[in-house]
Amino acid sequence: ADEVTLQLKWVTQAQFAGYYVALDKGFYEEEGLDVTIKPGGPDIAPVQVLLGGGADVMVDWLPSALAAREKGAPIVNIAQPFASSGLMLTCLKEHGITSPEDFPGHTLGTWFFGNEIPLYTWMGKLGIPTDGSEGGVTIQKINFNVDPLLQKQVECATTMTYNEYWQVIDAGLTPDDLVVFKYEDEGISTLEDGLYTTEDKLADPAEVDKLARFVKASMKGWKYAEENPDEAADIVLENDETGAQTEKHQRRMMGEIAKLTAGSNGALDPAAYERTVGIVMDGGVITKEPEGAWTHAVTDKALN
Amino acid sequence: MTRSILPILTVVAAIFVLWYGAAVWLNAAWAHDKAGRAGVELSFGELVADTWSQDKPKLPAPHQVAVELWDTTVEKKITSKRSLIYHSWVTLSATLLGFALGTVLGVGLAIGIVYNRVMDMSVMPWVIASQTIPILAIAPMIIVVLNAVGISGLLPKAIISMYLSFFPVVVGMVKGLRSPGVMQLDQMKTWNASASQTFWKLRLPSSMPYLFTSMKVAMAASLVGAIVGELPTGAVAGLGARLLAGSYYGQTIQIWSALLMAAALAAVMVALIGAIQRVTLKRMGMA
Amino acid sequence: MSRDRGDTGVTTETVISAKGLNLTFQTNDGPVHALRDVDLDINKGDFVSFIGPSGCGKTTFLRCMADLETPTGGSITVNGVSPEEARKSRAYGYVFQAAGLYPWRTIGRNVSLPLEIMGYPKSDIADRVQRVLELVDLAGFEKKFPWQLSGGMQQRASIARALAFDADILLMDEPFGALDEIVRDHLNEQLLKLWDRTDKTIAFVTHSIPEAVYLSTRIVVMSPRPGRITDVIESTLPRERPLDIRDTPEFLEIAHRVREGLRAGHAYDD
Amino acid sequence: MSRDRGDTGVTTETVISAKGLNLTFQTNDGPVHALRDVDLDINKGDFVSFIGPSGCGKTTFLRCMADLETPTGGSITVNGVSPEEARKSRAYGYVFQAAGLYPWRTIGRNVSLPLEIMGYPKSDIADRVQRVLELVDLAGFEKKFPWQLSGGMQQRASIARALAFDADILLMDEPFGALDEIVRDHLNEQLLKLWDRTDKTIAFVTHSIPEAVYLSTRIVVMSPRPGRITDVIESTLPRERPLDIRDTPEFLEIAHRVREGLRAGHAYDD
Amino acid sequence: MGWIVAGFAAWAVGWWANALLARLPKSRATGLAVPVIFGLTVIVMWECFVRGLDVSSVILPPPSAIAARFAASTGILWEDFVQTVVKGALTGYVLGCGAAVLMAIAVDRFPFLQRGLLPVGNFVAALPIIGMAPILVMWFGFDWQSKAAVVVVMVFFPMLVNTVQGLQSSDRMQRDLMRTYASSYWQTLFKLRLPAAMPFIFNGLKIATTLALIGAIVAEFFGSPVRGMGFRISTSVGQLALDLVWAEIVVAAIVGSAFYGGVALLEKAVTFWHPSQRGRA
Ligand SMILES: Nc1ncnc2c1ncn2[C@@H]1O[C@H](COP(=O)(O)OP(=O)(O)OP(=O)(O)O)[C@@H](O)[C@H]1O
Ligand SMILES: Nc1ncnc2c1ncn2[C@@H]1O[C@H](COP(=O)(O)OP(=O)(O)OP(=O)(O)O)[C@@H](O)[C@H]1O
Ligand SMILES: Cc1ncc(C[n+]2csc(CCO)c2C)c(N)n1
Ligand SMILES: [Mg+2]
Ligand SMILES: [Mg+2]
Repeated sequence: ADEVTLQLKWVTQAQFAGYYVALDKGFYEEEGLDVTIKPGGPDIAPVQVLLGGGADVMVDWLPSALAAREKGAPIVNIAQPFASSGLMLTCLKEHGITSPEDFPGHTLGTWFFGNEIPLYTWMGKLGIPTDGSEGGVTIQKINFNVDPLLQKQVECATTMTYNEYWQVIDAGLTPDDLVVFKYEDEGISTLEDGLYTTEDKLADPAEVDKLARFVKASMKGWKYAEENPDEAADIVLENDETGAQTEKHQRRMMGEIAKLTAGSNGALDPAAYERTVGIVMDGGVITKEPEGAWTHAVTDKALN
Repeated sequence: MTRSILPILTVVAAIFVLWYGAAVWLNAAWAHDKAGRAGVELSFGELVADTWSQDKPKLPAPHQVAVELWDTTVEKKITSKRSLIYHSWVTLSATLLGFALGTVLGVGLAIGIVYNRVMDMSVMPWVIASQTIPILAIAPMIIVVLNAVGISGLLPKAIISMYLSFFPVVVGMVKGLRSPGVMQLDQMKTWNASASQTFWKLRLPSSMPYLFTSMKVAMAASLVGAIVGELPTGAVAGLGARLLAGSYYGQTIQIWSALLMAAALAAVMVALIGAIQRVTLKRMGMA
Repeated sequence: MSRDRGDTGVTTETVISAKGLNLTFQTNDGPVHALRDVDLDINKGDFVSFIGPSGCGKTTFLRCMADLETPTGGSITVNGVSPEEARKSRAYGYVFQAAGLYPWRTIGRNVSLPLEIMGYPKSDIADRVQRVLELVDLAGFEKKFPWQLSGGMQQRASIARALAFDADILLMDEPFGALDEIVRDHLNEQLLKLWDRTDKTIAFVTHSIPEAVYLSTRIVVMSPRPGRITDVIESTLPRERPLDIRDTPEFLEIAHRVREGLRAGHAYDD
Repeated sequence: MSRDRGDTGVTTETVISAKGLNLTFQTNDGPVHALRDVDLDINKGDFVSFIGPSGCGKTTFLRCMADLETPTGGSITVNGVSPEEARKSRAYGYVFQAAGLYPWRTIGRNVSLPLEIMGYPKSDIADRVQRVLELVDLAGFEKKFPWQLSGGMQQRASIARALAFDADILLMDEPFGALDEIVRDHLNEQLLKLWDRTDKTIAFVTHSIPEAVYLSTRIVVMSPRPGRITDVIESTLPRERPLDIRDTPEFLEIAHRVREGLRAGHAYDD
Repeated sequence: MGWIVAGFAAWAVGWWANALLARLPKSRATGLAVPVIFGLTVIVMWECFVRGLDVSSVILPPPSAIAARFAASTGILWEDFVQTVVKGALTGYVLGCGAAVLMAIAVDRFPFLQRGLLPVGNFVAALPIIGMAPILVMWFGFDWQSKAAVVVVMVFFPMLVNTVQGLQSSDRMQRDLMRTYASSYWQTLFKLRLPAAMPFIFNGLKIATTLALIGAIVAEFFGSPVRGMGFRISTSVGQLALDLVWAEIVVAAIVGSAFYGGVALLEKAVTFWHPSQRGRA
């Protein structure tokens, strides 16, 4: 069988259920693939792993992939299982923030590592300075959890609909205590988890064929997961080597993830791509229109 | 040994008292918040009870950690991914390998520095510089590069572990190997002892106190290295992965239990070195 | 000038030869001139004692012979070659002024150390250690650590260590300083016997005038700061020396000369 | 038994009193019986010398007096109290067998160390350091570090250190071992003068029979393993002792007695 | 290919030059030149191999790119330096080393503590920094205070172990001498035990210099204001701005070496009497 290694952007969780389902249900095997899934983490830049030869395909967000491409990394989007964005900013109501106009003078926490790009873009659009000057917001780099919000070190924090938001709820707060701003609703959503590979792989027809089979099986996994969320969550749990995930949390996460993958057959939506590029360029993260950052070559092959 | 029991218990008891107190202090804000939202007043008793039993406390109470430790060690099969013993073993194996590599490298470099002029003059500044590179920043790169050349599993972690642990050994051993007095070196000279004889019969024995002290520090450092090395391997298994996963989900109790486990590992290892030190120095008539 | 060995008629060879030797130490408050213009020849089989006030440079001179100190002027040869080459060929045994035993080795293993280093066979080592420890009256203390011995016992262990191997030249820096008179007499006799038997060349630092006179074929008197040789006294005593030779007028006469030479180097007027 | 001081008629008080003293060291290969049943009284103003073969327990006995070793049997008092209390009241100065100077202090500051500890005023300290360094002939070496001095000079510095402060009791363990005869004579005289002037009580270990006889009011002869006192010899020499008293028959007679006592403790048959 | 050959050539030249220099009598100039040549050789080889093997700059940038970035970003680098080194690392170093020495003295003074506190203290100090850092950031906030706290925790153990060992390192006779003076505990401490402990204490201080720097940087990975070396490194890796990452690492290396060198100079001045320093002027 052909070997394929997939580098995830984050630790094993329902966010990546489709791949684990495809593996567990033998979808990859059916396509003649031997797939290895490498979990990620806060200190892993999947691009480095990809370029270093440690993986054939990686999961990444489009903004950071574009930034990497402009830095000279020859990476290309070959599929986009996530149709919509799960990114949002969550504030405690008690701080008196009800709309984006209320941000000035407050402290916003965000993850960095590429995840700050949408926030900076948004602030830029709102015309709110982030450099600590008068009438601006203070931005803090926070670790990948919601403690700073709960402990009031920040007043708003970046969260995902499927993960951190529920951690806030689990901590004992009710949706009434919170104000959330979904990037999707603010019209500044960017494309999240997509599949990427390198240019030279795409130049080789044999590789393209292999990738097509991979994407095909993965999408089959995603659709299976959407239909059987609880089973998918259990498969994820089985594959979690840290033994740290809980069933309750993963099942709920799978439910939210299903909303984001719904409506994608795996092929990148060029309109959503253009929107993302626009937002990222407005944010100043990239300076020139990217070229060849995506292809339908693989999905065309996979979906027919 | 038995003489130590009472003092240790006293100190531990003192720590527990402080700990419980700190738990009340640090977790009170959240308890008040919660009560505020529910619209109730907390009596002191209720406050204490709440701060010692929160799900995601800022500082978990000792018994919460103890329960978690019990659940994840005794109650789970050691082959289970939820067993802390399994994760400890994963980390420990990398630690021990890294420590062994680090000690060998450290002693080797120290010997080079003491015996070779070129090395003495050129290596030390760069060894020092190497230690100022934040390992967490380059650990992923190391892992990636090693992965690319086909090395994965235990070794990359052990290498990061070695990277942190060789330094205390170099510093200590350079000093230790240079600690023999002028007269002792002169004696060796009069017997026209070869460099290796001077090393085995004089420099090495005189450096023993330094070696053991350095090894204790190195052991603690290698454990840190192994944990650091676990983070960019994708948080797969090991105490580092537990810490990380605990941190993403705000599971402070899980973090603390992994932390205490790691500390216990380090303490046991350091104590082991201490025991070897006592026996060796006693046999050498130096204790 | 050299003493003829009774059995041979030929002039004996020079073993150690210093010419215009100078040595200056650089210290934090200025240079210290430890040796000035020292000339001396020591012949094979000689027993030369060095005597002089404390700090006059005796140890320094011995260290120069042993290649432990590099002279800042003049030249010195040992067996016709540089001290370094002589050292490399393991030409001498050195007894330091302080015992300098290794605290992590037992007495037995301290004594065997140079033998191990010089690669003596195992069985031979045990024999030799036994023999020299008996010589210095320390049999039975092999297993003790140095700090479990008295000062004098440590000093004797260090003498044993230097005698354990076969060096042609013995450099001894106040080896008997910490010993009582009886042991000292005993060891003096043993040393003379050893010297007579093995034809070693011995350079010996001491503070005891009778000891110097009793042991030596020549006595070198030094004066302090900067250390110079002020007198070289040839002994007229016979080679065979029972202990009571020390009461003979000849002995007392030599001792008197040494004492005079020594006193000249001191500033006390008593 | 005690020596009457010329000026007073009263019996003098006992300063150090040992009764049935025993000391056994536990070592890796069995116990070592270092002192057995030692009885001795030392009176105020006495100058007591200890002489005996190497390893017989002289140092150990001195260490017991100084509360550096705890006897395993019997009792010892100093100034009527336990050695510990005496030590705490800074009753004595101790000169160790090895110099034991601190390598990080200059000679001057090594000598001033006990004075600093005992809280002498600053100006006084400088004076005293100067005076004792002159006494041992080391003036001018204040600024040197110990490793820059010869063995004998280090030993003298350590003597100076013990003399710098006013202790009533001086415990000296072979203080003059590493010194040449002239310096030794000089220091012997100085020590006697000091003793005469200050009425100190001195316990003095030496290996030199003439030195013991010249200095002491009493000579204690010890024998080895287990260390016992075999003889206590009262000196009949006058308090006033010029150096040439050493040639008087009386002196030689005492020296002879000591030598006989000493020889009895040795196993050599020569 | 040419680049790779050039890399090996640089190595050969560097080695030859150093071997030559090391044979010259030791002086300030050679003492400086040898490590510099060594370093230059490494850098030239790095440049040659990165170019020769065509390594992607998102994996390892060549030194020339790092230098260019360094020159272009001095403002940022300085700001980060002040935040991380001056505020975080130095404060933590002083507090941590000070606390460890005091603790070591206490432990040494009271056998009760020695038997009770030392094992427990060892245990607490062995808590791995990676786990402690998020917790300390949680307790002490995002700014430099939490970084200093991490440094304190990090340098404490090596300092404690070394100081305790050092305080026990005076020899028998030296201690006996103090006893005969009925020297008080404090006098013995200040006049004998601490001076005798200095070689060990400096051992600890030297190891702690690099630990302090690593600690302050690593702690910033777990939450920080938007400046600081650790912040910059972690965010730039995410942005694949590896040239900036390496520029920060260069700053860390220079600062760390200077810090270590300063402590080593101090050591030389304080422990000049120790055999390891003597004769190596
Ligand atoms: N710390 C110790 N442990 C074990 N044995 C010891 C210790 N110190 C001394 N001894 C033993 O006690 C005996 C007496 O030693 P001590 O040092 O008192 O002798 P000494 O009379 O001073 O000899 P010297 O004249 O050689 O200095 C010796 O046999 C020695 O081996
Ligand atoms: N390493 C050194 N550095 C500086 N000066 C030194 C050093 N070694 C010795 N000296 C000085 O050199 C002089 C001669 O010292 P040396 O040790 O040779 O004397 P010595 O004759 O052996 O005296 P002693 O009989 O006291 O042992 C002394 O004044 C001493 O201070
Ligand atoms: C390297 C890296 N780490 C974290 C995120 C942000 N993020 C995306 S999904 C997820 C899991 C929890 O919701 C997190 C934290 C990222 N984009 N890249
Ligand atoms: Mg000498
Ligand atoms: Mg003694």
